[in-house]
Amino acid sequence: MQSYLLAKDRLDGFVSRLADRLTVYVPAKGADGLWSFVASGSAQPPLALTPEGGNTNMPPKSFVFPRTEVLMRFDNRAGEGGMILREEPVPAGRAVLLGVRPCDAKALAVLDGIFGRRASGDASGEVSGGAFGADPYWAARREATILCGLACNYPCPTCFCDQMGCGPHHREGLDALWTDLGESYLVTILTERGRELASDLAPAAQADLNRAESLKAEAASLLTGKFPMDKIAQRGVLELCELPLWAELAATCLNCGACTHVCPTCHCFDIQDEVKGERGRRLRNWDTCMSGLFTRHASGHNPRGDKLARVRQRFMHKFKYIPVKRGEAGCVGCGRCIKACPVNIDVREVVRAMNEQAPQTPEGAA
Amino acid sequence: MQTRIVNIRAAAKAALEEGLCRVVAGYAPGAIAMRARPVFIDKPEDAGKLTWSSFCVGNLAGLLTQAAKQASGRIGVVAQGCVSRNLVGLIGEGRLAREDLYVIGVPCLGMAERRKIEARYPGRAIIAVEESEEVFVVRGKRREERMLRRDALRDNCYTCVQRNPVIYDALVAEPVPDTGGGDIDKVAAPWEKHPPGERLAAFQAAYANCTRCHACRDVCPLCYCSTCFVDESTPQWAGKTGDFADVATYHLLRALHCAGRCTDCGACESACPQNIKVRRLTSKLEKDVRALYGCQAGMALGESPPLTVFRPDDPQDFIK
Amino acid sequence: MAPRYVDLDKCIACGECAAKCPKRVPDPFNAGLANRKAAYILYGQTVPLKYAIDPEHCIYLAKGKCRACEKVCPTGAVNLDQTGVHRLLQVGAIVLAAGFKTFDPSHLDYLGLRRAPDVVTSLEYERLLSSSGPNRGHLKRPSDGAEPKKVAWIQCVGSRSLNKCDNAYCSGVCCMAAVKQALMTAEHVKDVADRAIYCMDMRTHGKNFESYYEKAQAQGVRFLRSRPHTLGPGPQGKGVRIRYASEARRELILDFDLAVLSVGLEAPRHFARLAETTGIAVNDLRFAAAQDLTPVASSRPGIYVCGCFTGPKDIPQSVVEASAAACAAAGQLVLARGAFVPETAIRPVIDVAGEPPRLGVFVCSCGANIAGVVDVDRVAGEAAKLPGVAHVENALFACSQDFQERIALAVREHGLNRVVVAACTPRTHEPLFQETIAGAGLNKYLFEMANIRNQASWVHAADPAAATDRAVDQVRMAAAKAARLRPLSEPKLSVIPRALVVGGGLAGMTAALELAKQDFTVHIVERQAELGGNARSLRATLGGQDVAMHLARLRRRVEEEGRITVHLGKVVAQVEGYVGRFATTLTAVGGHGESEVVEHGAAILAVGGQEAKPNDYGHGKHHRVMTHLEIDRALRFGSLDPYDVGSAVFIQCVGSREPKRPYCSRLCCTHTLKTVLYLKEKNPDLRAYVLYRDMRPYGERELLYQKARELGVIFIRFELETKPWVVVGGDDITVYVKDHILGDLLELPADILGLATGIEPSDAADLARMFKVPLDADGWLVEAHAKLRPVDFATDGVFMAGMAHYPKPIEEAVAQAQAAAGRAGALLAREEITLPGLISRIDAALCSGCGVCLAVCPYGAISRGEANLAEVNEALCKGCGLCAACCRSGAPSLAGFTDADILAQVDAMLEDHS
Amino acid sequence: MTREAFSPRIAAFLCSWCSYGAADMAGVGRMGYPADFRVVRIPCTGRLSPKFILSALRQGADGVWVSGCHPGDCHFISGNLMVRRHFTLLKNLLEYVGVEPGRLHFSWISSAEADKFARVAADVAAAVRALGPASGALGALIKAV
Repeated sequence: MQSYLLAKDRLDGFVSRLADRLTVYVPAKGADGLWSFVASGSAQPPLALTPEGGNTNMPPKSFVFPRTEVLMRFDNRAGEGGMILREEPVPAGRAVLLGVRPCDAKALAVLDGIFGRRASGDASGEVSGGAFGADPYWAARREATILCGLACNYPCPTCFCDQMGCGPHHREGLDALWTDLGESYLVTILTERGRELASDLAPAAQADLNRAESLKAEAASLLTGKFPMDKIAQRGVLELCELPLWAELAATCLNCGACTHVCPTCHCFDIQDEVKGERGRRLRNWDTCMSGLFTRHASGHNPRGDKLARVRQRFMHKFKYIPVKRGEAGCVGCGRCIKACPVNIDVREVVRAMNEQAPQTPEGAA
Repeated sequence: MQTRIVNIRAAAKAALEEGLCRVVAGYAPGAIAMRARPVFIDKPEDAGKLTWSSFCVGNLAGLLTQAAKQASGRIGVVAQGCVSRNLVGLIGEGRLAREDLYVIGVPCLGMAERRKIEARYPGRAIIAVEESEEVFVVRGKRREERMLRRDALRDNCYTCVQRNPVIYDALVAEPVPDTGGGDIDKVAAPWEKHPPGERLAAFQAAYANCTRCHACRDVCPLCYCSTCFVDESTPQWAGKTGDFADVATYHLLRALHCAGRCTDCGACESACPQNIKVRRLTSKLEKDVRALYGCQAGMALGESPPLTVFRPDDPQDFIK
Repeated sequence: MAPRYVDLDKCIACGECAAKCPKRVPDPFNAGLANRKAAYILYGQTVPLKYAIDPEHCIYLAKGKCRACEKVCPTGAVNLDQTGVHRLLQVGAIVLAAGFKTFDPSHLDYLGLRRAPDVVTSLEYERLLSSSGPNRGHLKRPSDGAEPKKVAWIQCVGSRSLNKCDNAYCSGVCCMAAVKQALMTAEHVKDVADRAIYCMDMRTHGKNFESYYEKAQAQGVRFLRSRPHTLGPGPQGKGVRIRYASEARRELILDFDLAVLSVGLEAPRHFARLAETTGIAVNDLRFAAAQDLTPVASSRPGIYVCGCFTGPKDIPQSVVEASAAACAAAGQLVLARGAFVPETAIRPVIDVAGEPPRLGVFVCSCGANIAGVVDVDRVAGEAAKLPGVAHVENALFACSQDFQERIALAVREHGLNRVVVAACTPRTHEPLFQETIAGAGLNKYLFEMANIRNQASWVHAADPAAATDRAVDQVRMAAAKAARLRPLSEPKLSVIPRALVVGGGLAGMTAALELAKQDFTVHIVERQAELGGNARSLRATLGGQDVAMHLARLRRRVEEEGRITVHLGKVVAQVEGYVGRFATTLTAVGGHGESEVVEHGAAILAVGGQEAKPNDYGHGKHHRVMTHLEIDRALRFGSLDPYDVGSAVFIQCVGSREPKRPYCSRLCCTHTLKTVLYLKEKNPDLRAYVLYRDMRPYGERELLYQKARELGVIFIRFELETKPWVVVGGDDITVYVKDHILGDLLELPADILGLATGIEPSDAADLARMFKVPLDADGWLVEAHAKLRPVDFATDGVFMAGMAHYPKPIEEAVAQAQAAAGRAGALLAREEITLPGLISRIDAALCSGCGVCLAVCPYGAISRGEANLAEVNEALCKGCGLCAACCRSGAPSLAGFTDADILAQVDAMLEDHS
Repeated sequence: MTREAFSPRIAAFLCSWCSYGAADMAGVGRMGYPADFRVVRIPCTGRLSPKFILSALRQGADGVWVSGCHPGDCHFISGNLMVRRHFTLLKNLLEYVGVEPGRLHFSWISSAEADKFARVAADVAAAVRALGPASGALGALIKAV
């Protein structure tokens, strides 16, 4: 593992040189006051990779798993026997995202486990993760996206990454991790393809590495809101499902999709064909378990027919079902849903209750 | 503000004790700064859970229909001006019955826009915000700042025309001046100022970040359709994508569906995780309905919504 | 029957005959302002839309050469050898509705009609304004085609005149027509400079007329109280110069761009012959004679008369009389009712449920009408490619009898379950093709038309390729919709052959008796303890018939009539059900005692109105300050002796035409005239004064006005701003009024002061709510259409009669009662009602119970049902689709026009675009 | 596509009782007008959901024309008056977000007014032609497939 140093006043030059070879996205503040990843050319210099409030408003998930993705097109205008099915080409060229927070990178690593990922640089390479092999759309975009992380020195009050197998300086899923040392960034290369991002940087000194280590420890110490989760694993699915907390949540949950849309690990989707006359396209759109439509059958029956079942699903999925299958939580502790929820449902309180709440007393019992 | 909290708790406690209602919908403190969360209490001793702040930016009227179905008997609700107007609207639409409601009315000082406060102190984590009638005290780590209420008000609260509840069974503070001080006509329908050729671009830019989470719809007390038009599948005429054509269809028709019913409560904007100024569409309709038909939603019980009636001499200059 | 020279069965109204006809003749429909051909249709909306040959002008019929139309007719419909036929019809009753003609003022030199080109009659002006008129709605004056900015109307041309013509009566409709034309002129002329109506009185006495008059005044229409004595051409022979005497007794000259002569209505000469042939009497005014208490009965039993045949009247009153005449005839024919109703055969129906669509598309050439422009082969070829299309066929004439058999055959041979015909317009031809597919066993609603003639080939002849593109698209749209169509049923609803009449006044009793005559049972519910209503106070009708005697006769007949049950002292407490099947609960006034439920199929609301009580002019302070009814009662019961009265003063419009009661009560002017004439006849020495704003004795009532003036009654006009005032001191009544001509204040001592107070409606709010019928702002019941459906409500099965609709004199109330009975009888005579298939239904899964549909439904057809969700009463739904358009969640769907149907058409029209 | 060669596709929603009849009559009178219209017959303008107009625009209609009975003449008493408010608000809203006024047209045309039908049709077509294809200025609103 090699580390380099990039002075902050050389950041703009570094990015513009990088942009000669790759499409570079950096966090920038928009006119609406929100931080998001934008192409480096459209960001106002000098670049500042650190969003106010700690992170971009939306996670970089959509670079790999777009809100709406065309899977293929079809056309029957040539008449009988002329039906054409055409694959949708994956966008050519590679992109690099600078300033990705460790939690968001970890989230993509979690999703790699679900969508599946091919070994780097080989379209027919070995698949890791993915229940049905690699999802080609995910895998292709994932392959074309280099993630350059920026460690969190000042976690937010809503952050709980450390509880979720992640942390402010966590490296999983990243190709390189940058650490803000004040006047400069410490650039730590984590993968082969991350290496090309440091080709013209000077190596870092031990003092810099030490400084980064102490920042890491300091950041970790700022995360204080610990809550135990150990009992969830021991409780049965049915027991968890029957906890009173779900009814309490359902009383105020709006069943909107805000939490799922801002979530870096939510990945439910819906595939639809859009047809105009004799032609059309097949699409994959984000969907949300909060929506009744998500699970409604063609018959009209809905296995998750009420709000309670839907709000429960999101938490059970992240904190019970995924851990059972994959051995880690389906949440990375970024805290976005806490901020986004219109009725202020706090995932930390929900998890605490899943862990601790006593089962519902059967009716009639004392 | 403290008076309001104390009186809300007292009113809720009394109402539950005296059986004036079976449950009270109000707000409890949020888990983090600048948030409040809706809560239902059904025991007098829980009245202490209730609070009131300038961050009660949802709209409890929307949650009531569901609650009213579940709770037999009267249901109490803490309501400021706009929410009370929505209650009136929902009564008119047969969703609620006046006699099934116990309205704890709150003369409103206007709700705060947390993003305005955050923008004032960029890069610093806000741990708590305390407030008086005039001033917000913003606390961070090892610091404390002051901000005038009028600088932190939500846009809709600045131009509010009905801060006192229009219906109530108990009032928790002296009535306040009804208007928020701003002139709605100066700020409503902002794209009218653009030349026609630039409006679509402005519309596109404003909604560019919409991911169609539908929080604006789901927080809206008017959006109670069992199946929203965007969720219709037979036929599915409005697409499900994030393409602007679909985003635009969703927002345009939703705004139209709220026309003449919207009280400009601002919950849609407050709920949007992408900070989209949804009122740029709804304020246009509110303005037109007011200017053309002289109607403002929910101001009095028994009024017909303006799109369910007509006058023979309604303006029709555009019709050939 | 005169020959038409066109076979109605063959004519497809393609218009080729007219296009080729070489003979141009002035078009009488356009008052001669435009030309048509000798082969013609009378006007665009003629039913049936078929051509005719005008034998007076046809070159062949006149000179024996031409026959161009015959050669060009693609269907061989022209038959110039047709001859007239005599037909003998055996009937049990005759209704004469021969109408009127307008007065022709061309011989009246001083009006300048043919001397000044820009003087036109009101009928000509009507055509000039009409978008289907000679100038296609662009208002141009005849002299130079310029748009007139200053227009004058001259009222009473051929009316209220024995001097220049023999029409002493008022034509009753011209004032409103002039006001309407004045308002419409501003819609045609952007910068209208002057609109002046020269009138004697403004007679806007109908329902909502007064407010219309006020609107005109507010818009700046001038009303000049004068009868101009000379109209002539303006400078350079253009425009019109009008000379008249103003109210200030000065001669004035005004120039206008155009002048309109508001010509009156009169009986054409041939009425005399018709009357002679039919053996009915005519009156002094040369109209058919009828009595006030039997307004649609001619002098000969079994022959009924209605409309302007009996005297000038407006559209609603004509329609009322038409229904009344039909009612009277139905009463006469009751024993033979249903004798000529054909049996309908029950046909087997193919069940298409669950089948994928198999469409047959039939593309019509309409001779060369379509194929001459549209490439019908391409249309057929494109149709064949459409999804679900199983069979495509071209037709020379899709509407021909043999092609109906082709369609039926194709349905059977190809197993078609939906049919699309691309041809002319569904407005005329849909029923034919629906009948054809029904004959072939398909539900008739599995049909859709694409209009590729009227709306493609005929209008896009200049661009055949574009016309073909459009035709291809319209067929694709029709197929897209057809593929979605579902069979619909037309539910039947049995009718309870019983009527409920609410209100036992003259109108109510008349209606009940008419229904009983038609063999229906009737329940009358009357709030008061006896029948009779206002008529109990009235003395005589317009024509002098004794009201009291008539009333006594009516009451006896009602009491003796076994089919009529009378509920006195009762009111309607609750109404359930709908057309054909109402269940109405009656209770005693005040709600005491037992209630009773009457089941009935129709209801007639005849709850009347009453004379308004005056609160000024000394009423209540002096016993000789009396309202009309008080005077009538006093005269009837002898407490007022005409010989004791030395001077009588009448004040008109007491409380009427004022902001608090803005409408004109229509009958008070005539009532005053009747009373003052009665007094004057009994006591010729009586000094009588009538203080008025406009005298409105419309129609033949004008003769009373004329007679009163002849007898020396003095009429003094006042303005709303200078109302008379009354001083009551001791025994004396003194009336002061400013004479508008002399400008002097007059002092009129009065032995009696008659106050014409107008009529107020009964409080019908509860009744209206229960029967789901509307009340207007003044409290009158609102008819379904002010002109065309004057006794109906939007709500089926409920009708109205008498003064609950609007103030009216006895003869009109009787006619309306007969009309209501006629309308109700037509409903009750049916054993069952067939409901239309194209109605709305609510998908409960989508309904959230917001109530929008309930609020917008014009027919009150939607109510809250289970779980507070909306429910459509299919007996009341008319299929307008407002509910479906207004619902936010798409719960209502209108069969035949569902969201999916229409969106499928939108999809289809744009699928290859952009 | 040049303006001259541009033949717009205009969705026309015509009330069966009046304007559709006027269109038929215009045919009887051979009154020519541009062939840009594709007519959907509706039972009353009261049936016209805003979604039909939005759907047409989404799919690239260059113009939309809605025509019904004159106020007071509605076959269903008041369907046209009731939806007049909806039309007003919809038209205002669409213009507010940049749909040019010349794309959306409303008229009252009775079945007797064939001339008016042909005249308004020509006006509507001219207005839409002057604006060019919707896929230009309004492309963002059109659903791409």
